[in-house]
Amino acid sequence: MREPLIPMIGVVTNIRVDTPDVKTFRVVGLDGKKPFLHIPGQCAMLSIPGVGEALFSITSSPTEEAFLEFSIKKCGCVTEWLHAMEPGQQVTIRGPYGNGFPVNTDFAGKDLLFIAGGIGLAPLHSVINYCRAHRANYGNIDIVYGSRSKADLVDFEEILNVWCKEDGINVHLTIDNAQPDWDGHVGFVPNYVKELNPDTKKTVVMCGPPIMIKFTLAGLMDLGFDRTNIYTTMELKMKCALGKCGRCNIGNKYVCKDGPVFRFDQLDELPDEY
Amino acid sequence: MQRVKEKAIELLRSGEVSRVLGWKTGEFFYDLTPAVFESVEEVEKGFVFSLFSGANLSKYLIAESKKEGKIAVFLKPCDSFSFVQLQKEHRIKRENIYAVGIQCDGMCDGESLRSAGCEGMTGVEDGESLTVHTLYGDQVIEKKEALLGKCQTCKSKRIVDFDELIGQQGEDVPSDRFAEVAKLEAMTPEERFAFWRTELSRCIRCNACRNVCPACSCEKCVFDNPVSGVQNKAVADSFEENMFHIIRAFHVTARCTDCGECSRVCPQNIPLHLLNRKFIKDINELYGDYQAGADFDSRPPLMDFRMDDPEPSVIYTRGGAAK
Amino acid sequence: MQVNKEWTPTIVAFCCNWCSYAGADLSGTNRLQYPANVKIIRIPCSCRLNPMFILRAFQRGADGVILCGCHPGDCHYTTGNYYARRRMTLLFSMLEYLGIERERTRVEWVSAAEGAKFAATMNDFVKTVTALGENKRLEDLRCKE
Amino acid sequence: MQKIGVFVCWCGSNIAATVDVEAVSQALAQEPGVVFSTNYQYMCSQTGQDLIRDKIKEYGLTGVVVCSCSPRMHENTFRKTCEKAGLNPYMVEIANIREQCSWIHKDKAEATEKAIILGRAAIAKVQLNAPLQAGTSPVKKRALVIGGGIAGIQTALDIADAGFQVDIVEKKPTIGGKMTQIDKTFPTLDCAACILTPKMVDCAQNENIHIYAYSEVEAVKGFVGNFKVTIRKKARFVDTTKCTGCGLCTEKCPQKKVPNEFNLGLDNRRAIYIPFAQAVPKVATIDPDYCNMLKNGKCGVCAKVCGANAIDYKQQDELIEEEYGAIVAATGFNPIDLSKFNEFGYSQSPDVVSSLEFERLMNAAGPTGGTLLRPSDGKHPHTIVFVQCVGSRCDGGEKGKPYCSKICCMYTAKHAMLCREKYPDTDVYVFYIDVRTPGKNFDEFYRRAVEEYGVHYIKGMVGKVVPENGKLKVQASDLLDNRQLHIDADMVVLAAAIEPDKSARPLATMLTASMDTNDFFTEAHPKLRPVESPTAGIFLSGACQGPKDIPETVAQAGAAASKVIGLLSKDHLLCNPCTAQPDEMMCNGCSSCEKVCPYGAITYIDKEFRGPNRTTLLRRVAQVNPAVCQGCGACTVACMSGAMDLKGFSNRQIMAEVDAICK
Amino acid sequence: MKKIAISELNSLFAAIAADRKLYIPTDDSTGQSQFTIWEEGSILSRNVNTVRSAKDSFFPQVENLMGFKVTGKQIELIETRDPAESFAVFGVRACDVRSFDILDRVFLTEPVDTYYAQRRENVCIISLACGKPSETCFCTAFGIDPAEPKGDVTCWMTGEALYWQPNTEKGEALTAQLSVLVDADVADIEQEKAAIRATAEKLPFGKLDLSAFGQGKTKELFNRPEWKALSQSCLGCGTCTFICPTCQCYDIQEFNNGKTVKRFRCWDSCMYSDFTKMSAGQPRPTQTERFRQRFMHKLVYYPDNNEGIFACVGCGRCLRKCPIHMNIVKVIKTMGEGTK
Repeated sequence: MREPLIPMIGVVTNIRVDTPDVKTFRVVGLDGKKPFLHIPGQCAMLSIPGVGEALFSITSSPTEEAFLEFSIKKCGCVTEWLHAMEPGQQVTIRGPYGNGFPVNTDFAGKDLLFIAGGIGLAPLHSVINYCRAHRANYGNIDIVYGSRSKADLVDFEEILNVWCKEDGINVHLTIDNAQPDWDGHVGFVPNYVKELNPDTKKTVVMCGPPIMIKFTLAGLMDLGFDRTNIYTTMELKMKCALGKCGRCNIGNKYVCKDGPVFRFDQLDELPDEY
Repeated sequence: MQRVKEKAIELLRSGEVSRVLGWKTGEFFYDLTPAVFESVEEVEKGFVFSLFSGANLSKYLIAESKKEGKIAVFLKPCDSFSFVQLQKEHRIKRENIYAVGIQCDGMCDGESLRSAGCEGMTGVEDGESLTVHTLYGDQVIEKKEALLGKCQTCKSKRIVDFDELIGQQGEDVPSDRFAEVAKLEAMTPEERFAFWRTELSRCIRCNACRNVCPACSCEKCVFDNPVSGVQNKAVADSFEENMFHIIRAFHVTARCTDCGECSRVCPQNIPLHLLNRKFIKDINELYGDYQAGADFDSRPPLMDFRMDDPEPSVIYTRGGAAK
Repeated sequence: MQVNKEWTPTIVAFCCNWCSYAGADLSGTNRLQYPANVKIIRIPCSCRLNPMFILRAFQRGADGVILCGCHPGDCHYTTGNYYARRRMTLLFSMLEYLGIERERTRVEWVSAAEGAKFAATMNDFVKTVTALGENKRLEDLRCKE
Repeated sequence: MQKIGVFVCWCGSNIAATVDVEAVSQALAQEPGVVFSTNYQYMCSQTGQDLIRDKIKEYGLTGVVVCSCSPRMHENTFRKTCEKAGLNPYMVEIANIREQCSWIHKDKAEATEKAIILGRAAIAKVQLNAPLQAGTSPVKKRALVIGGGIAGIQTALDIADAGFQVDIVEKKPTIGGKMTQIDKTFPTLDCAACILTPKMVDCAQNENIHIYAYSEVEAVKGFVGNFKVTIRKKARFVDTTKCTGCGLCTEKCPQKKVPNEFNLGLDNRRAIYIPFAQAVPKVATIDPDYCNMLKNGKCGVCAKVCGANAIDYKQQDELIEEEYGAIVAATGFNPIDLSKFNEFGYSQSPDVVSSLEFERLMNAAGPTGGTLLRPSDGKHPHTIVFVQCVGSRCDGGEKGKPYCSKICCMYTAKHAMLCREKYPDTDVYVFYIDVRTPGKNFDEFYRRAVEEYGVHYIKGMVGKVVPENGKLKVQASDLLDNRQLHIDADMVVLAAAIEPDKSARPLATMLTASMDTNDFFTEAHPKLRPVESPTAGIFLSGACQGPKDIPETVAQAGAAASKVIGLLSKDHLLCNPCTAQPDEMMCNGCSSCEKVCPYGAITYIDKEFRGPNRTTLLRRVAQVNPAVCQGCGACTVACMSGAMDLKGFSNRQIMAEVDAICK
Repeated sequence: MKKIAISELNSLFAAIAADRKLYIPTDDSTGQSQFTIWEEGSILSRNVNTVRSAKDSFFPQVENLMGFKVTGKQIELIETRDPAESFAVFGVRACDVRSFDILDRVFLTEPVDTYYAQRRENVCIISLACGKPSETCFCTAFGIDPAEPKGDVTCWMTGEALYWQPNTEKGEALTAQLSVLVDADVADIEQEKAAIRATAEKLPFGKLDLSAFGQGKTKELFNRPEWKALSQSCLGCGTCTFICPTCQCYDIQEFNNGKTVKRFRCWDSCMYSDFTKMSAGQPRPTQTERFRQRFMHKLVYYPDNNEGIFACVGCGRCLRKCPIHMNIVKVIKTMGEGTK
């Protein structure tokens, strides 16, 4: 019997600097292959022994066959260490964890509206690229993405050079404050979403800081969206990621196992503790 | 004892205070819970001061005294030492507190009755001796046997600081509270080591001793702080057991009022007070008598020195049985 | 680099920067020998020594811990060693009370001029601790392998 | 995680002979965080420093470990090197593999292993180092000189000449010190008063100098550049602004039996007195121990005769608070108490005198008006025996001092010479252990005493002096001729050892300046910083640092002054960045830290914090004044929660070192 | 049904311990009982229950999960699992036996916790009917029969004999090894059972009304004002959690001794303030939320996910040991009254 708490060893083969505080880490197994298969929205536990273990959402699409990628913002002990390391460093990895997005069921055939703020693009990145890879299965894709400044836009190159250039994908970028080399939209994401006035039939996938989620959700409600059609992904303190250690328990759900992807109508059923 | 409840009602009714910190009735006769009462009705329904009001309420004042309005608190003599010590450390806002001192002849609790041999307890009659009703018949036990450990070696019946007194002011009483420490000191190091291993190995690191201790009221305890270097959640091995209790005792050195709550709440009956008392005894012997919480002005011995203090080597020569 | 040899104790010496560390330097300058298993940690003053550091050292495998500071009255910070003296006295007494060999801990006042005393102290302390053998009563098994 | 460079120094063969430096640099290269590791012959050399600088740039090092000599030696050197390369100087740690490794171990394998461990500890520490910025603090441009003897006077004059304000605190009613009591000075034999009193007058007249005579330092707070000193101006019971120093009161005072300390009790003065004619300030002082008016309210003569109306029996001690940038200790010396030396009969016969008493007996302003007379009978002495090293160079003796008092040989030669010159009919014997005359023109002076003046120098110790029939029977041994001598002397002069003034020890405590076991102030470095105390901003002048003659004292006084001037000429000082810092989130506000802080660097404020559920909490938290904190760390241990930590020696850093050593 | 004379208990224990570790409750120096490894001279405790619950047998307070050796950029995984060995626990009361079912539903659901599973497979549980229940006992409220505990073997103790009834294959296998046991009549213990049940009838909380709790009660109970008063004096210690037979929250921590890193798990308590604390924020900022979580989990969330089974077995340990005497019974009663 394989013990799920025992991780495998992975190697960080590539580290990309995305923004001043976000780096993207490419991880493969010791055999040089992708450590495991996953579905968009799922997470994995990465650790450096002696520093700590933490859960990160997998940024790369399942369609990427060679590796897993994680876009990680520097915000604590483990992430600081990750940011300081160099390619070739081994890490431990276990997963995939969580339910992931219903890309093949609920999302299928739908127009999708992705709303992300800051590092919140990381979990959506995986879904977006999955949908791009299975383009025929989905309708139009709208992406609203905002950040503090241009420099803080994660995956800016890919957005500009790949996503923006594809048919059926509309990317709407915004930054919080005007800056000289930015001719795009300026303003906060919730307001921008309202301005864009999207079709309420779209299925919404949202991720970002709690304050953004709160106001964007209110905006979407105002626009007439249905809570059963809005998805988000949650972040809580986790240790085992197996639904046993009790840490991420909210009501009768374990975020690590039953989430992290929730529809807002599901969240409404949970006690307000997140 | 009824007078205590009446005083609580009177204080609330007169508007002197907006809240009363006292003890609330439980499901049994012995399981009183510290509680804040906000109305006369609540007091009438649930307030009780009895033989089982052993819990030291002073620690709750750290948070409670910082809230709006004045709170009344009932302090037994030993509790009042903690109350004063916390004031010395600027942890409580005295102006928000109305302290009522109550005299005390020693307290019991369910566990102390159980170790006196009662099981299945359903009621008690307080008198010269205690008559305990149990599922298996009545049992009569001497009150002294049923007293909490801390009450058996009561150091003082003096209520150090109060706004009002119920009953008589008492005095420091002679106590042989260091007898147990001296007994240990008289052992050989091997015996002492064996004794403490037996005791400390039962520790489950539930932190009850720490969390109940009025002196252990740090904003963030070193044992909870990942950067402190000693943080640990579990008694992973014998070292951690020792470490936790040594550091804890050291951190309350000269601040511990010997209120005995640590030993009272320890689910494993570890005699933790023997660690604290060792420090108290050493301080008394090496630097002169000092009792934390006994006054407002004295300087804590660890924040003080004399040029002619004994050298640390004194412990090599004092021998096991320190005089 | 592992040198094959018999068991020797690991000794941690905390030395105050102003007197004892300088005293240790002087004993070096004068080429006074003491065993290599004494490793010195420089602290600004003996009063910087937190009891937790001593316990940490024992946890991590030290067999003896010694604190060296300025002579009482000579503290660079005037009063630091007076506080250290009380703290260490009480801590050592507590360790003793717990049945941990009292000889494993020591405080010695060594001035910047007492290079010879420093070396002599270390030689004596190493001898004492060697005689006691390995620290078994305050060890962390997780650190032994 | 730092990018660490490790630089192992050979120190020529000092390290390399007993430590395999290559093995050390290779082993340390394996440590986590180390991206570069090398060894070099002399890291402190320009080439070595360039190597460090280049590698910092090449590898983008964020931390540097130098395995070399003691940090007390070259820590600053390497810090500066790194600073020049753009690295914060506090990202450097030194592993002391010379004084604490290569020099004390003979076994190469053992020493190498230890060097690796010490290197590891430094690496572990530097991992947790944080860049530190030294703050600045302003400098109060005023100096305090404690002691108004020749040392204090010279220091004050030099500082004042440079344009800085300087105050002298002198506990006696007048400045001048010991030198006022001396008759002639060696080796030139010019009159002490003639060369000293002009300086005293200069002091009084210098606009930049303020003299607090008859005053003592009561308390010292603060730190270099910002000392706050409380001075107790003792009550003279005379209004110094009114007193003209006419001296009428000192003639009319009915209390005539007060031992005159200026003449060492060889004569008497009145209860109201001016110590000597050239006193500065020249004002009268009432001795409260003897004044009848002050003792029982029955007298008042002085008030009646005082034309200036200066007498004020109700005068109280006055406490003055003043701020200074620098403090000079110039507390001087005293001859030791000779009453313990029974063998020389000092207590038995008044004709056994100390050299300083002899000095007064020779002085024109002295009790005998300058004629050498025996105190016992006022007769002219014909045979005088000088005993050297009384209390000096005593090994482990309880009575004496272990050190050489340095000045005795020369002043004894002077006394002997003067005796023979003025009274050629006297026989003068000097008993000595060694004659030490290592000064300019000193030996010549001594030889003149022997050769020209015919003083009998005898190597040997006086065993006993017994008063008998008006004579002093001196038993002594002549070591060179190996015989016992018996001399019937009229007078015996004891060259008493000198010791620091008794006020120095409590003063040192106030100043947080260190002292040696003999209560002489310790200098910051015996060779390179002889006039500074290890405590910043405290300087040493004169005999309080060690026995000195006048020229040496004056030289040192000037040196101390120049150090003070250097300090005061700065507008700001860089502070020690290794100061305590509280984590407010963890602070209990319990005041434990404040209680152990020797500098009063910690204060408390009530501060608002965010509580749970959007509430705010007002909490008392500690604040450290980094300009005042000296970084001892006493507070860090007093702090239960660990909220107080010391920058540069943090809990985590020290534990990391412990871990690395015990690994 | 088998039996053995009380005076012969030692030989029974010796026989069981012949090929495995045997844990039995013994009294410690303070008169409380603890499960300890049986050795010659061990004396069976007569206390109703142990201070610590029997969950320690499968879910010890601290357990090494694995180790790592880090060299440069390389990580090497080190297996630290204890070898599987069979063991027996004697004297498990009915409540604790039930607690194993509750823990199983956590640890043995996919993905299976192999550390727990391994011990669970290797254990033989020998339960013991409660001769003399305490006033704090309320297992009957959860439908547990103190006179008929489950387990691989069930035992009853009368004045003279210990009766032994194997229930499972494991139990039968063990019984077969124990020649010291002699045959007994099932009827022999009926009287004992009846006596226990009669006492159980008298237990003050034996019929505790649990109707306010259970599946689907989250909305109803979560925001009730009583939580604040109930949690008011909670010290936030972990006593209740650690002595509770059903509490199973754990933390994963690492210990770095400078050579290897050991990753271990240890009990954790939702009562601790750092349980859910993240650098980004604290979803349960005060003790009220943390207190509520513990009881909601036992009485609502767990039943939600487990067909209405409560995660409390009425062992009464928290009733005895809570430093401030707050406990699940008070919560059940207060909330029950509040929802009426």
